[in-house]
Amino acid sequence: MSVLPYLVAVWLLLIGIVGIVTSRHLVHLVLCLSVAQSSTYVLFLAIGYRPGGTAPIFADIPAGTPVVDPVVQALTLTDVVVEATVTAVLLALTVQVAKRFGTVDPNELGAMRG
Amino acid sequence: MSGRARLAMVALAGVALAVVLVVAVIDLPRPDAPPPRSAKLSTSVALHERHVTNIVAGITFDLRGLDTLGEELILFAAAVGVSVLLRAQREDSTMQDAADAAEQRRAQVPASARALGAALAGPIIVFGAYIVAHGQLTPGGGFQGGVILAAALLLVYVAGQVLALPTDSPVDLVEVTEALAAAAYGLVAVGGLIFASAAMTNFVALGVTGHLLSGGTILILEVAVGIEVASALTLILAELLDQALLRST
Amino acid sequence: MSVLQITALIVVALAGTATVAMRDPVRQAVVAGIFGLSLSILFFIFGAPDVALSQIVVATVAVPLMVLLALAKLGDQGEDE
Amino acid sequence: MVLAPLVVLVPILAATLLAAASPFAQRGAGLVAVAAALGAAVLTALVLGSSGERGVTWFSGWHPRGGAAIGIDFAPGRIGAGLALFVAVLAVVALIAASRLITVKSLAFDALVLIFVAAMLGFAYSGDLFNLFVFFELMSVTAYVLVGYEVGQRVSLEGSLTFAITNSVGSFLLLFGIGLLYGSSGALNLAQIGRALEHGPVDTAVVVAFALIASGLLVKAAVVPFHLWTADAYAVAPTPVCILLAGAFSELGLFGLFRIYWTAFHGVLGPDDDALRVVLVTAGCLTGVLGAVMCALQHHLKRMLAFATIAQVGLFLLGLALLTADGVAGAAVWVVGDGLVKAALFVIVAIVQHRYDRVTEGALHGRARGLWPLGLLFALGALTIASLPPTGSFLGRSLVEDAALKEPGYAWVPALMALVTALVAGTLLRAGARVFAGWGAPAGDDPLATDDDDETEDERGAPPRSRFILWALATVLLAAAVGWGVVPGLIEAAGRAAGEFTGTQAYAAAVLDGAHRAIAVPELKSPSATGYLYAAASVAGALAVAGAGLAGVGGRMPRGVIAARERLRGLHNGHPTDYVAWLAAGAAVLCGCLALVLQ
Repeated sequence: MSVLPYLVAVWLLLIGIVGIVTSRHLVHLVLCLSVAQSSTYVLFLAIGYRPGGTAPIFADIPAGTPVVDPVVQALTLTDVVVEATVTAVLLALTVQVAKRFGTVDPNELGAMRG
Repeated sequence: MSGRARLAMVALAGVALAVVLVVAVIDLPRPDAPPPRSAKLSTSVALHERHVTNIVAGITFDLRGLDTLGEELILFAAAVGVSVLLRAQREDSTMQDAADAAEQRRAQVPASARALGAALAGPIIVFGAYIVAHGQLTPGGGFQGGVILAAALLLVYVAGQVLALPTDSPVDLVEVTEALAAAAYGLVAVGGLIFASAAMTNFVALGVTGHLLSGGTILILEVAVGIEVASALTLILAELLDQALLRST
Repeated sequence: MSVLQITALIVVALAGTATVAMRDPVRQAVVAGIFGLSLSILFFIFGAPDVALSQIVVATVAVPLMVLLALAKLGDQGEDE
Repeated sequence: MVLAPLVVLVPILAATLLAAASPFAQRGAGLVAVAAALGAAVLTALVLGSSGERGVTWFSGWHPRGGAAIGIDFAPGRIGAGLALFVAVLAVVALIAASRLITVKSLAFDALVLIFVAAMLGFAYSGDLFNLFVFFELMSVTAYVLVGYEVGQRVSLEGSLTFAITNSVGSFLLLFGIGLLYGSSGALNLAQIGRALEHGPVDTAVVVAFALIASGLLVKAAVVPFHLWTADAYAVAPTPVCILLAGAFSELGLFGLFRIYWTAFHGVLGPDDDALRVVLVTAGCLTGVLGAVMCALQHHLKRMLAFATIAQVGLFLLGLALLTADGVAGAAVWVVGDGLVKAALFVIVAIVQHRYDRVTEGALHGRARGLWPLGLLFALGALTIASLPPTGSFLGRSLVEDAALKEPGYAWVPALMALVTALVAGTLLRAGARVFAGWGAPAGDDPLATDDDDETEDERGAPPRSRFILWALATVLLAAAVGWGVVPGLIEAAGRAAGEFTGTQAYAAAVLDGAHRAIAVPELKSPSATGYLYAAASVAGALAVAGAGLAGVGGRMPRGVIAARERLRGLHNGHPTDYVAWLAAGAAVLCGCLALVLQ
């Protein structure tokens, strides 16, 4: 069962990408992107997890207690913020596209092509 | 590409990727493997040499402080970017329309709701500030507290307390605050270069592990990040909100 | 691995799938919030309270607000797609 | 080494302070941005001067303990430091051009450009895998906004949105790869990863991690089939942003990939590098050929330059994919020479566009006769792309040719490169002859080309005094591109830098132990007779292509060719969903191929 977290991470990445490709609405597409990105959180935390390890906070546990890997948590924190900001920029672009060109369907984009 | 062709392609690619990725993750070390040496070192350095009890905060704001600087700048760039992307449009429609709509909206919000918003905002701000300031000790910190602060500010905004002011000045104020908070992080990094040996090195007394004023520059950075996150998110939400208000005219 | 962890993982996988499958953006925003919450519970269980707190504030405050405001902006256009 | 962190911090502080001042909108604050970029350029030059084997800086002073890193380091080496200097110089050029080209420029624009530049500089310096990702994201987010800066244009918004969606997916793949790599090696520092993997088995997790990291970075570098977003974004970005995007952004993707390869993966994948070489060289060929063909089909001048960029990226990839120090040296010289030419060409197109409000070949036909000196500059730029001796492009290309000829089985590479450059340069010459001289039949009707109503508002109607600076900029850039090829001692310096770049063990020793190890410096020769021969073939080919284009050969194609052409163009249809599907397919193929050949 110890591969389950990894499998969930792979699943979220793939289902997110499938969602993006089949999306018919830009807001839906943006949320699918965030699903795909959340796969990396699960992957990182699964890699850092140690059975029996506690959270790496020594406020109420003695020094030397086995803890889970704190480095991946710091990485995941950064990743969470990045996701929120990319979402913000994409939504702003979506709002502008919808306002100016009256479409939220990604398949109607492509004024310049070929 | 037609929808069906695209679906077929992504299905094929997905199956292939799934196989490869599953084989790859099965190869990864199992959780009973000993933790990496760098991780163990980071834990003991953060606890004993940086005097923080929340190891993640120690790593985020010191050992890997450069990542966090980058992260703050991503937030900063996104906030500036969102206002660049949305403002051009706001200038198209007259500001007066927006102000009128806001005024109208304010009138629609029942007085009791406004009072509730104002009453709730205070405690939420205190709570957010608490989370920001204790990041080096317990879970939480600048980012989490900053989002809570932004929510409180938005509550004030929606409750109609701020809309009585001229429309652009609060947004300008938030913009300036946001930029200065981002600058503060950079200045702390430069401070390390001036007052200590290397960029980002702590140059403030470390304090006693477990006390509120411990961790040296980490507390300063937590506060800078808290302000940065709160103002950046407020800015983003305010720009989107203005857009939403414009529609109702 | 405990039953709690396995359950949380399965809930996350299902909620993620539901987020993708939900085609109506307003409902999807709600489901995405639930997905985000389920992730934060998972992070708590996996010993990452800091990440869990971040995930809570992002998934329940920041992203839903942004999405709903954007959708309010898109108005009727979004509804009938 | 206190300088390297300042290189990143100076533009960051300038950007945040500019943004803080923006509500008060002081005039002349744009000069602050140029000054900050100049400051960064001077600092990068100092870093390059002092960067040798000991050029490693640890943030917060956390030096590694017992070979395990706890902090983040800047360890640019000469290649990274040189690339950073080049980026900073392009940033100065871009900001000067911006002050003349963008009339409704706000301080936010300057602030965003400075952040963008700081991110590129940090990316060139960083020696930590996750930190590379952070700078990569920072670069991307600012680039999305800068591409969409002219929100009034449909094409700008769409280009920006497509760019953002595809690159986000690319960055997830990159991050997933980083996760797998941390799982297998327990390290984030590149040197430490290299040491951890070195003696281990080539297991699937490592190979797939490499493939995912490569996919993520190749999206940025615009390599087939990850390139689809590129032309949509580059063709619509404001010209100053184009200078940075086409000159350095894509190239940084390649730099990142090969830096990661040489520091982290060479130890474990090195014994199988024949197989890896085949895969990467194939990608480079496809990119070069497809980019050149698509370039030849364009009538929109900026889109033409965007596809020219893609084609050149394919050729740089060819050089780097040889996985030898010789190839690295050649590509490094070539990237700089080519970036300077590209910048000059973008400036020239901007001058024309700004004067006549048009940007397609057909609409501009013969209109720019009055600007004939500019036409001569444009032709010189096109010929430089065809590697006219003694330009920097010629020197770089002949070094790559020599590197390819040294590898058994790659003797055909020089011919392919000559073909690609001839096609790209010939297309540019054709366009230049039509626009600046009115020669040949007018460009055929192109149903897919954007119409001329799509002119960029913000680049319209700048004050007349602006022109002198832009002309001067174009001239200086071209002179630099030509002069780059005759810089004394450049070949030796490039060889030493490349030897250092590919010296996996020496890098690890310098970063983790602070120790100095000798590196193997490749022996590079000045261009030989063969090099001149290939260059002559390229130039002749370019002239032939231009002549054929002007004579209207393109209009009388057999039906099958036309169908194939339309199919090819149809792939670049501007739908982000299609692009992501191609991206996923490309990643699957890359992962699958590498997993099969490297086991």
